Amino acid sequence: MDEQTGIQLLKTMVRIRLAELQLAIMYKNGKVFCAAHLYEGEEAVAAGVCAHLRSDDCITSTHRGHGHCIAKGLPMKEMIAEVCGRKTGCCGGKGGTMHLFKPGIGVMGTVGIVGGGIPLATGLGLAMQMQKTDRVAVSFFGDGASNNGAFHESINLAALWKLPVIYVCENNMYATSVAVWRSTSVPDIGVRGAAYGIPGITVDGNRVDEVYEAAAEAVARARAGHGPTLLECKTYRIRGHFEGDDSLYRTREEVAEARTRDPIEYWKGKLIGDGVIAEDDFAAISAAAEAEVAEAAAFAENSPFPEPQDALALTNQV
Amino acid sequence: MDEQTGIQLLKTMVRIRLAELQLAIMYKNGKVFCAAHLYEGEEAVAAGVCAHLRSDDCITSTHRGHGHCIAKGLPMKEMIAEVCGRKTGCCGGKGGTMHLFKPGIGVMGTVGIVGGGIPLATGLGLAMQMQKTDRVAVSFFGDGASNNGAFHESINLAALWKLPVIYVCENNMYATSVAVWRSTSVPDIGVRGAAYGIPGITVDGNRVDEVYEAAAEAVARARAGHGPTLLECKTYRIRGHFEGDDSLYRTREEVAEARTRDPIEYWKGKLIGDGVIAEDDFAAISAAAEAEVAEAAAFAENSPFPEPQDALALTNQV
Amino acid sequence: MEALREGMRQEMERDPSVFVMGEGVGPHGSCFKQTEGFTAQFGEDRSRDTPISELAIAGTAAGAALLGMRPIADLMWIDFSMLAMDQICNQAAKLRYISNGQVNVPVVYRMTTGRSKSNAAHHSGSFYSWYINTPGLKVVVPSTPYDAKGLIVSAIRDDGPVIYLEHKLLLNMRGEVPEEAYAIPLGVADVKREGADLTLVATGAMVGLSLAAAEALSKEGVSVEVIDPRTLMPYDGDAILSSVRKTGRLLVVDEGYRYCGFASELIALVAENAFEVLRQPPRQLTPRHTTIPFSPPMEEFVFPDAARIAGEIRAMLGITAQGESSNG
Amino acid sequence: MEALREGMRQEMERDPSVFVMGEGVGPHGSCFKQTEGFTAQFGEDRSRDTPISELAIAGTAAGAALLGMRPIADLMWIDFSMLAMDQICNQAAKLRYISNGQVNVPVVYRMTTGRSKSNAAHHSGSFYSWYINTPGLKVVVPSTPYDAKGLIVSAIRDDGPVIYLEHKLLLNMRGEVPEEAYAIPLGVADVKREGADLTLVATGAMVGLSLAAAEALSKEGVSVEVIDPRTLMPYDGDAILSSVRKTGRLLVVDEGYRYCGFASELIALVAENAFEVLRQPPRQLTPRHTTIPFSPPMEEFVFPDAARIAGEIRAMLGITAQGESSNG
Ligand SMILES: Cc1ncc(C[n+]2csc(CCOP(=O)(O)OP(=O)(O)O)c2C)c(N)n1
Ligand SMILES: Cc1ncc(C[n+]2csc(CCOP(=O)(O)OP(=O)(O)O)c2C)c(N)n1
Ligand SMILES: [Mg+2]
Ligand SMILES: [Mg+2]
Repeated sequence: MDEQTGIQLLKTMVRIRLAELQLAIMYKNGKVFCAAHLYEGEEAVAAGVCAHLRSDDCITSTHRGHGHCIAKGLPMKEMIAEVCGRKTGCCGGKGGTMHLFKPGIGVMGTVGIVGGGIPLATGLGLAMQMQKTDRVAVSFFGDGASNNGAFHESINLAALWKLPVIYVCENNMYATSVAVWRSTSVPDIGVRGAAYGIPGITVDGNRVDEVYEAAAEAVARARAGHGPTLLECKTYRIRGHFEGDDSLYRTREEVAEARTRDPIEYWKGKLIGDGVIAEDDFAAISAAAEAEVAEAAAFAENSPFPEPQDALALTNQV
Repeated sequence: MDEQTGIQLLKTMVRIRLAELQLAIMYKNGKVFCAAHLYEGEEAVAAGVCAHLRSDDCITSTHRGHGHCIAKGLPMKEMIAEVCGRKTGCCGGKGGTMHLFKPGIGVMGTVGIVGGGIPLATGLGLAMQMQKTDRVAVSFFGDGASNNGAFHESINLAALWKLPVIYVCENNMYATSVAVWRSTSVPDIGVRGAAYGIPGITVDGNRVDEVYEAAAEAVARARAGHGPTLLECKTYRIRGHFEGDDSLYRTREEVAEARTRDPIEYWKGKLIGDGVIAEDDFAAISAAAEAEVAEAAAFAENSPFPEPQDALALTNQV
Repeated sequence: MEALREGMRQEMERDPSVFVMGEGVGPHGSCFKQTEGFTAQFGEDRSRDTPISELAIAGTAAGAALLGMRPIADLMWIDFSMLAMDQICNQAAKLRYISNGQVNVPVVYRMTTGRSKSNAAHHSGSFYSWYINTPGLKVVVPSTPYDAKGLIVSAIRDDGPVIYLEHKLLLNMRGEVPEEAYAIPLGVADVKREGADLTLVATGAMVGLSLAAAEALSKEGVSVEVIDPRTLMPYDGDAILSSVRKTGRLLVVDEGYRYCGFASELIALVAENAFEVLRQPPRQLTPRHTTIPFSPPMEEFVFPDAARIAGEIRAMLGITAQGESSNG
Repeated sequence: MEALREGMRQEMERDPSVFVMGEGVGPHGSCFKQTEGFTAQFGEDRSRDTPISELAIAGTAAGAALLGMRPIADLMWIDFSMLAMDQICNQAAKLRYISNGQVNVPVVYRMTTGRSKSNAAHHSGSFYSWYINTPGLKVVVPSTPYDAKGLIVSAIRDDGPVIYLEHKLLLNMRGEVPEEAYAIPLGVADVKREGADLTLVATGAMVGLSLAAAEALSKEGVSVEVIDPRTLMPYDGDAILSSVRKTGRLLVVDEGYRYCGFASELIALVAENAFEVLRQPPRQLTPRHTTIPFSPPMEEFVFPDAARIAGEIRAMLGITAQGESSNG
């Protein structure tokens, strides 16, 4: 990975982090009024994978999808406005935090149903293949989703048809209050690739360089027509399942320990250690991101809500 | 395996075979008037597995379930009468060929929905475990079913909870007209056990001794509380998917070749070669089975149909 | 069924983004040969066998539709589509709306519906009311070969998800079908027989039985109008209401169950919107409310037939005391 | 919700075969704390966290029920139950019938239903009409804490599968609840308010809104009878019909969609069976027929509220010209 890429990854992670922290504040002050599932501590996954994607590549994502969308290029204003239910949001307020779309840049939807985006991404890959392009599709989903039938059926299909899809399992150790060992019969979800005859790889999802390298290979494989890859990124869900979740099902110590493995700290340390950036550069990156977030939040807050009757546009029938 | 067991296995296979051939005739002459999915050539699986089961152990089965039911002890009369829609059938004519029940001896249902019996068997195992028994549950299903979400979700759950369930995948090379390589991304479905951290074993399902030995271990494991096993038995669907299926999607040569690996011929040859039985004994076994089948068929044909209004019994409401 | 096949074939010839996928649709040409010859003509790429993975079939088809493909996904029996409800009703149906119109979802979900002969509990479903209930879906069920072809063409050309139901008892029906492609607009009912005394709305296999009953009654001097909505969502309420305004009487015969079914829906429609013209209570005839039994005598008892339909009409018109009572 | 919890707890104390399973029902005590403390009291064996495997949860629960356990399976949101339809509607619902009564299936499927605040397209479902449509299932939805407890007790004791719906907006409702266990029989409606001019049938969260509307209208001299069926299948048709025989007018307010929904069902019931006593067309008020939007102004617009209910009643009674038009 070259230096510019390294810096870019850091920027993406910082932008995601600050956007999420902003949404946490807006949740507290009531500007965000819905269950919000934040991505703090998992930024390396979105950043490391999406760094390989062109704007005509596509992703599907989850209830915890803000980070993926930002990494894929969704303008922060449109995202925050949507989460705030404004007319200027990327779905005009119809979707909300769990339903973000921007097809022009390949954001083909975050999905509120766990596992629901996996078959859709498989279909995107099918279209890409049938249309004889070298585009790829990425499905982001959690450890919890890997126990759903949608995972099994989709990956089997993609493996059979050698579809250009990368299945990225973000194992953040929890599915709501349920620890991964309570729901998942294997310690490494990556081993499940073998059940479909495809590569199944497990990496440290808090190390963006590991994610980046593994994703490079998976994306190249897919573009070359060699089929799908299952990529498990082990990370940790720092915040509660949603804002307001009391997290009583785990200890403070466990969370504190996980914080010591912060992906941004890690990568910042690495880049500084390698002499790629200086502390100052990091401060500048943070400041730029902060400004972007502030602007986006202000844009959202100053945007109008939709009209009630807008609900009836696009009902498509009757 | 002792000699008696060997003979018992042969008897069971012959009984299944002759019952199925009888149903094929009854299909031709209109006594069986529904889509009938016959089990010819796969008898070693049912026989080898069920030989380890007590009558308080339970099975769930599939659309191709006659063989499993016979092996589990369902009286042939009650089975054939049910397939012929008679009041004397094991479900009084309400179920039919794809819905056979006899809970008293552990036949907890053949299921018309592919994969549908897998979660149910998992639940049977859960009850057995919670009730602190050493009973076990067996789910029979096909290669096709192994690509359904029900398979994945159920086995993951059983593995997590160490349920006493044996998942028996009958890989007969086809799911309707679809060859297994067109639907299943791995050559050996047994490898999928590793996706759940449980033993996954592949055996020659036309060799009843192999099935028997593998099932012995799986059942013992389950009874001892060590959890589930995935057991793939490779066999071949000699007949069409259902009676009347033209089988144009495969060559006659392929079927002829498969017939040379007939499980009954194999086991008969083995027992004779080992001096356990003589040709005469086999003739006697066949004759007994033939008599049983003839009696069962006559019973079925002489049994009354249900009354129309019987349809309304057990609707349970309104 | 040949009409359906021809409709699909012509659309596939016209538009390279149209393709079929499902269990056995490939070389074998589907369970009821609906896609026979497609692999030879269009290749395996556009005629795809799938695993028995209904959820993934439905979702993959929807996903491909998002990028401009026009998949026809065969789920075989409607019964099996229960495994795909999430991808059909939570995803495909909603994507256009929640994305604020940024995507279309031009997918057709084909499935057989209805009873056949002793198909029993897992192969006799008619629960299309679930699809009717779901905003974002269209639902069609043809009752003639002519309609089968015209409706599949419209379903394929539609930019939203369409549930296309094939009644198993009608797959071998014969009838006049033009050779060229033609589209029957979705949402338009067809008056299969004109009449003055009673409006009989029937769907799928019930249309033929209803026409037979109407024919029998015509000999008793009763004039029954038989309407086939063809599209069950969005259905042609105007056509039904104006017929009832003419006849003053409504009977709905449908193979879905009564409770929250399509027959109840139409009765509610008429009760709410044409109450004052009704000369007597509207009625429905639907299967008795039970899981479908296997054995013929019980199965026959559960489903409406031409005699029961005729009996119901006689009872409504007070023609004879014999009229059987409705189910329920 | 404490009432529900207490009902479950008392049944678990009474009968060792009762247990709960679902995503997060274990140590955490469920999404809305419905099973808080159960792990401590009953152990992890009887209070089981599960993976996100709705199909397997539903099927495993049904399978365990076949051997005499009485599982309460929590599917969280009704929306997620779309993934479990096959095991609920094809298996659990049918097992008793197809086995000719050789097995019972005493399982309760709990799930939240209805809107909350900006839960959007995948978390606002009310498609219980699908369950009502399915022979072999019972469906209950309480509207008060008293009913919540009495109905869960009956649901647990019932020998067939019961869908127990919890409305998200009612989870924090307070009300009188006896401490001891009591069972409200399934299939019995409750007259929540007596009245003479109009029968208003309402379900779930619509009951409270309807009572508010009735209260407002009582000041305008209108006497509205509010009936809560509580059990939606089998529903108490007699109670509804006798109320309509008294008032001559029917309005149904339900949170399910209109088309093939429960409101249409009741209108059909009354149109078919009490036509002659109806003084005017029956009416329904249901959500506008669209995927549920996220943003508050749109979401509010989609759902009935007390003002719209009152407006509908006024319009029916011709009290003022202001009456808003119904959805659709
Ligand atoms: C099919 C389905 N079941 C349950 C839920 C409720 N739910 C929302 S998020 C979640 C946990 C998801 O866990 P995971 O896949 O690991 O993603 P994470 O939240 O950890 O990012 C659950 C159970 C849902 N939305 N969809
Ligand atoms: C969920 C579902 N999908 C499709 C079908 C139609 N169907 C019946 S049997 C069958 C093939 C099953 O193949 P397999 O599991 O290998 O069993 P086999 O018939 O080979 O014994 C199919 C597709 C069904 N019954 N259920
Ligand atoms: Mg997780
Ligand atoms: Mg097979």
